[in-house]
Amino acid sequence: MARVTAGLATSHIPAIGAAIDLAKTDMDYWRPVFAGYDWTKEWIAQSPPDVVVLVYNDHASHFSMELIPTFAIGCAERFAICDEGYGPRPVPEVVGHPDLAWHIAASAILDEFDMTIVNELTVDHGLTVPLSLVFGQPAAWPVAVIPLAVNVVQYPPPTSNRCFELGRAIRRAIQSFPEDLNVQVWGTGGMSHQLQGPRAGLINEPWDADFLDRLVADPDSLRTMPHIEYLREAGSEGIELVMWLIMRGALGESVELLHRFYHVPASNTALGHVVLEPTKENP
Amino acid sequence: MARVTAGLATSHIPAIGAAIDLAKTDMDYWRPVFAGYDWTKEWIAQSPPDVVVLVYNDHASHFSMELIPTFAIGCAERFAICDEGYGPRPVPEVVGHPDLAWHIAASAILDEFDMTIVNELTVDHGLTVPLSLVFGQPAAWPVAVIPLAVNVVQYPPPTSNRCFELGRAIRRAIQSFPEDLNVQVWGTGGMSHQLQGPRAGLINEPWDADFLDRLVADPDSLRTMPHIEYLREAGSEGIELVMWLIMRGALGESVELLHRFYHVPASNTALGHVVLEPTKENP
Amino acid sequence: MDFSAFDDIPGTRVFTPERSRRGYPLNQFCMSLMSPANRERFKANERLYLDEWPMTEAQKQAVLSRDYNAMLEHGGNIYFLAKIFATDGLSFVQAVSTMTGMTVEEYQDMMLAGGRSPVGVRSIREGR
Amino acid sequence: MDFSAFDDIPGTRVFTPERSRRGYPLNQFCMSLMSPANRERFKANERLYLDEWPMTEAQKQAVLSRDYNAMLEHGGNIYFLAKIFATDGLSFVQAVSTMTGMTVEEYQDMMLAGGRSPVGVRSIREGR
Ligand SMILES: [Fe+3]
Ligand SMILES: [Fe+3]
Repeated sequence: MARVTAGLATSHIPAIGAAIDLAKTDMDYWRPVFAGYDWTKEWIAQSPPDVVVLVYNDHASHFSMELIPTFAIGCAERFAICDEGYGPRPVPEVVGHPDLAWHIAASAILDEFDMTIVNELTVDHGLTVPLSLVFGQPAAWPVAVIPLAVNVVQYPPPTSNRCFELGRAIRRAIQSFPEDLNVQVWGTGGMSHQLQGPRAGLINEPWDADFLDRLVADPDSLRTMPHIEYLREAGSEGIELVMWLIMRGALGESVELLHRFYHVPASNTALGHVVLEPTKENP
Repeated sequence: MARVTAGLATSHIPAIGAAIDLAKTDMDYWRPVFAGYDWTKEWIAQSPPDVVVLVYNDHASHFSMELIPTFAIGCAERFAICDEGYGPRPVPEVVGHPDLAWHIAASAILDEFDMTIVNELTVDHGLTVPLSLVFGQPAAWPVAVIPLAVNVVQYPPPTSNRCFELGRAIRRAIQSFPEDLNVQVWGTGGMSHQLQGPRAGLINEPWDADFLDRLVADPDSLRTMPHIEYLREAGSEGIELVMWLIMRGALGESVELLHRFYHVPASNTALGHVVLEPTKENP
Repeated sequence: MDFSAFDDIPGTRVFTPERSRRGYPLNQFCMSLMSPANRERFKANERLYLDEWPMTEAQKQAVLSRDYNAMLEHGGNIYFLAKIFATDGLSFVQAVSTMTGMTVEEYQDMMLAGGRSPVGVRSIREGR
Repeated sequence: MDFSAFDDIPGTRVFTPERSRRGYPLNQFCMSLMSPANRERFKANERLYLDEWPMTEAQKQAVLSRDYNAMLEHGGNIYFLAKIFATDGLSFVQAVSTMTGMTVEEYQDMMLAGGRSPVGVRSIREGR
């Protein structure tokens, strides 16, 4: 039986991808950012997952205004890296896990989540930067990845509660998959940042810290967080944090915090990163 | 305030479109089919709706295996008629109602339905045949149409209960739209038919009659109808009937049956058609 | 997900994830026939056109011989396959009847008489 | 839906349905810059390229003058607009700073000092 062995959350700032790709990780500006992932790299090398369900958002890369799915799950064998305007990032293509992806898709639909199944999908920095942060620059990614793209660009995105519930549905789906697989669920995006308008550059460290506290110990209290609070407190792009709730919902009632990291600034953004493990008592 | 003034359900058999387009409606085979819509044509001429939310499925026409949304709502200004392999049907293009469509989309997402918003959409016989049956061959369709495409091609489609609940969410959305609009919701597809394999040609009149009875008087009992019962009893393509539950959910608790028609055969299919009106007591 | 319960329905292939994955190139080939230019190219040389798609030989043979049951068996879905018989100028009734072991006339007569009864073709296991 | 509550957030334009409808051609033009060939054509003659899109003159002028606040005002979304500054070879920091009335250096200094404080820019109505 497949198991959700851990959850990981991380910002997916595009400038981090550029810093890696252009070998700038040792610069004073970037060194502390990457240092925050040293623990994670060691940890994941010791118990590498077979599959990562990677919750991210597409940034007007694969999806345009033509079609906007709320939840799209990538069921293909592989996912090419898309050209966001600077040329595609020089990273390995992403290999999927169609067996588990289709299983999750079908299970979630029968569980009354209105998934969009995607068999052709290119992936942008939202998905590749987390992989780079955790796995560095391998010739091939050491895990299969199931992309789960969430709309947070076109208002309205899904509610906090809906994201949490989708996470729970993903947990049920994984736990009913017959093959013995070590599966991690990652939530990406955030933390506080605003990329637009005169208020750009907003960072709200106390709010982010509270979000992280509650994500670990009291996630139910985040279910009722209205969109406007993210927008007001964490900036217009801070709304990406709803995706962390999908990860958290997938871990069950209680978790142990293995690692927590927070750094300002990374480009325009407050970078947050946590690694969580379901406690043994979880069903 | 916008109101849901009526619900209509009808099969959307492609051969009916061909019969209309090729002026065969007076043939012995087709005459009784079209006679079943005479009442409806007169009724709708007397109180024409401003907008029809038209629930249908795309038959591998606009959507392919590349991307399969469970619920896709068409928010565009207009929708071209697609070429299903015989050339596009010679019918007017479909004019949308972006104000109401976006309102329903946003309202449903905030109501925790995971809609896919579509701004570029061509429509197939699933949407145009019902318009032809009800409105004949006008130079322009006399209503704005909001296409709501439901996946019933790739298993699994949404559950009966989920469809019913989406209908209720659409009702709430319409009732909260500030403009004074007369809105009808149509459910299409079905009734019993199977287009594939040695069992093709299956028709189950008693089952269809029971479905119609319950649709009017006891729709809650249809919420628990499992997919396998549609497939077994109404044929592999009879699963389209889940779309009728979206229409029914949009009408509120109790309805009055204004018109009911059933005919076998139309091509490979049992044709069913009802017109329903919410009763005055409905909230 | 275990969808084996559907195999209990006689003469029916439900388009499960497993079937849709197997049939992917076959069904995407069918979609290509929605463009008139592609229909012309296909009609001009079916084999040549099919060889542009990463389909199995069995899928290609099923298309070439218009064996719709075989196409279903190899992951085809009827709404995709409809693009083939539309290209051939056939109606749904004409194409569908070929899967039933009946002539078109026999099939049409069955439909005019009320269609195929569900009695006996609901469940293999339960024999009803 | 009434999204006017978002107008209470200072210096922020939420990408509501109304904005996305207004910005549709502007944003779709931006998407076209994801292809290297289109980026070259745009760079060769911006006006000519823009005239191929059903954009308003105000949208075109905003693009030509790289006035990102004006682009937002006319329905642009920052992730779409990013395709323009990527074409210009600018980073997010460089482009984003232009919307704040600061120089790039001032903006970077603000970020290094912990970013813009939310105090006073949470709500216009409540002045907090
Ligand atoms: Fe992001
Ligand atoms: Fe249909």
